[in-house]
Amino acid sequence: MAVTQNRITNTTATDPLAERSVEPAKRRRGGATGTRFTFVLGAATIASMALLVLFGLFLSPADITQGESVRILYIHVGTVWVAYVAFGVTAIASALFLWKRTTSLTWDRIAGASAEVGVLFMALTLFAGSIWGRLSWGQFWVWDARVTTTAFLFITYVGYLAVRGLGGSHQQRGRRSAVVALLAVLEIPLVHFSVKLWRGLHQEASVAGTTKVQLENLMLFSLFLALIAFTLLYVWLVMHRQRVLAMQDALDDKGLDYALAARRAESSTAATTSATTTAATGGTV
Amino acid sequence: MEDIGFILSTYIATFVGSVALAWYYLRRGKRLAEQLPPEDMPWI
Amino acid sequence: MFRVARYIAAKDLRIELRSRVVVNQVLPFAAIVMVMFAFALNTDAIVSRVAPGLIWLATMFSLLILVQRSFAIESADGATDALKAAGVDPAGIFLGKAFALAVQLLVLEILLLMPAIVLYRARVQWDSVVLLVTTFLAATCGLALVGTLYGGLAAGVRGRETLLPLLLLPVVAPVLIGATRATEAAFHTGGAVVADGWSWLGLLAVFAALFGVGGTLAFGPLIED
Amino acid sequence: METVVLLSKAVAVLGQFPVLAGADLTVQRGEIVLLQGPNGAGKTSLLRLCAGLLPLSRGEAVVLGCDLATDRDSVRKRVGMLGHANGLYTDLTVTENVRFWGATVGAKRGEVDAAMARMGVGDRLADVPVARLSAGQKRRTALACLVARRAELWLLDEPHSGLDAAGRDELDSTLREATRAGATIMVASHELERAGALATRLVEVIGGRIREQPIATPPSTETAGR
Repeated sequence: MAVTQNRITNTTATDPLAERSVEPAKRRRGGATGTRFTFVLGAATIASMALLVLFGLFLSPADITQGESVRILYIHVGTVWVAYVAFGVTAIASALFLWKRTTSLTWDRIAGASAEVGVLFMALTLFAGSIWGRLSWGQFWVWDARVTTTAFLFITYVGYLAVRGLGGSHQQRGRRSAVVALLAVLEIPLVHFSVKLWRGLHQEASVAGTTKVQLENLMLFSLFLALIAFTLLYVWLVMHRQRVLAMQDALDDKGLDYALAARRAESSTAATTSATTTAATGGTV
Repeated sequence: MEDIGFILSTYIATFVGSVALAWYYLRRGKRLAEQLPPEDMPWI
Repeated sequence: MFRVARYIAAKDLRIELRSRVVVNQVLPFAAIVMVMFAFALNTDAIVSRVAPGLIWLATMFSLLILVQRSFAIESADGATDALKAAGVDPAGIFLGKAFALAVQLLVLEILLLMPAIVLYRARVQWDSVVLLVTTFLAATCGLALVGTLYGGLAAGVRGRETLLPLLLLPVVAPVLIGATRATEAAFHTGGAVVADGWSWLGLLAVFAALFGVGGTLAFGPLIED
Repeated sequence: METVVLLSKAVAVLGQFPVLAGADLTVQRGEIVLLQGPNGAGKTSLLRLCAGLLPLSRGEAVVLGCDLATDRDSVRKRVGMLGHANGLYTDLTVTENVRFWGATVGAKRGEVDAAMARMGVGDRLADVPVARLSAGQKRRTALACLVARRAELWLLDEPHSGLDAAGRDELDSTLREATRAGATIMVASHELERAGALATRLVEVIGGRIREQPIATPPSTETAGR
């Protein structure tokens, strides 16, 4: 790009590169991708997270059977909830992108943003879940159907993000990744069902049965708090990511304008020498 | 109370992970905004 | 669509007959993998206990190679472009290539079963032959359909060798589980009985049907540029 | 006269690079248009765009009455494209290849045999695997596949490369015959002497755009006077 830019700036005055000197966006609260709404949302997220720490770690009581480790539950349930919501949103947005009447790259970007946030929360879920498993079952990992399906979801969406990063035009990226996201919707129930059937035949009781938690009012409240806090965080992250992706795409399109100008300049400089070019290529026969 | 390390580690990992992602998005947004005119950012 | 599928499948199988890549290269590979499993697991009792799983694991690794090969044929001399330029129905390409792949896989599996019976001391009773045959058919169809679907996506992109396993292996996990359990039932390993196998066969059939329909619809948008 | 190709400010992108930067071109039925220009000028991309292989990013493109922006699929069946690669399966024989590509458009046995005879790969080479052919023989086979496909618009990228004198003559007479039968042809070639004699029109592609060249002085005389 740098080379072509130099070449352009000294050709004509009407090329789009003249618009290149863009006024930087006015410095506002919440950065370039923030609005008043996301600022309020972010503040609410931070406040509810602080409340969650307060209630989850200090105010809520320990469980009778689980002891202190029940406090992990708030994190674990919150993150897994967000991860599943995120992948659901990815699937719906992908379907809307593929459907001719609602197709828009915005849906594709929402799908991508949501999957990215979902993958992070899925990783956190697996981490918190295995710690919880260590404390309540004595194992970091059990071959429970739900646990295994979660791990597969994680890997599947890592693959989805890899497909998004393959390159090509925006439309191509959107079509490819939307199809992969919908195939994941096909795949996950099959994985879950097969793992469930597998464990069901080989192990009498699922380990999940031994982790019954009697939830007191204050614990229930903390759990709800966790769901709210993580949902707010999810919305904030996806909104910002979606805007960053939109800017990235817009920048790619701008890059095309500059590249077009450069390409056209190639033809206008070559015009004067075209006669000699013809003779030269003719001579090589 | 020997589980306190385990419990705290899940909280810390979750918050560090979320903040890292949020910070990355904001920084990336700021950098891109410098190269784009305001009409490409309809949410402003 | 089926006319297209027929000539695509005929073309792929004819190329395989001429080049014999499956018999000369993939089969030895799968066989050596099975021997390596035995080295890693060491004890005879364990090996014969896990024999069904090892057969299907070896099949899955071979599937990755066969899928790569199936799409390397197309991209070697620009035939992918030529197929697109000829406006050949993508659904037909998908079904044709999947069928050819299924035939090659099936041959491979049958040839793998013999060393497995010798090496891992698996026993096949006559009452389980029906279950064994149907399991192999259903599992192979599922594997070939999914393999072709993701192979088409990965074909022609950079890093396809690494992308394909990442996408494909999580998806075929149900086939690995289902086919292994059904084969265990057929071999009577670990006290399994033939009756256990039929529910797994159902899973394999559902898998093949879902990805058959899904792939036929999805293959076009997936390979479009 | 019927317009076969109509491009207006057509832009096509490969990766992030605009291979076509606003190309304008009109081609009528029955024309043989020669595209010339330096390497990387966009000749191949222009042909691929017309074949429906390259997505149109901006501008308009109508080929054989189909709008390429919305409907690339229906163009493809009616267009024959020969790129740098031959698109042959090297493990199959000549006959099997031509039959396969003929089958994609439902060509009959007789048409396939005629196409092979036309390009001189009919009898002696018919059952030889393509892997054992020379580069020129492969090119002939690829052209036979194209002939068997009976396209309405032929897009040829360096079709003469690798062909011997006899092959070039066969190609040229095949192309002339095709245009008499109602086909339209666009050829990208560096071999001006050969292609220039064939072409009814000369077009220069530079920097992803198109410039008309007067055909009044055929390049063949130019080289002859040198």
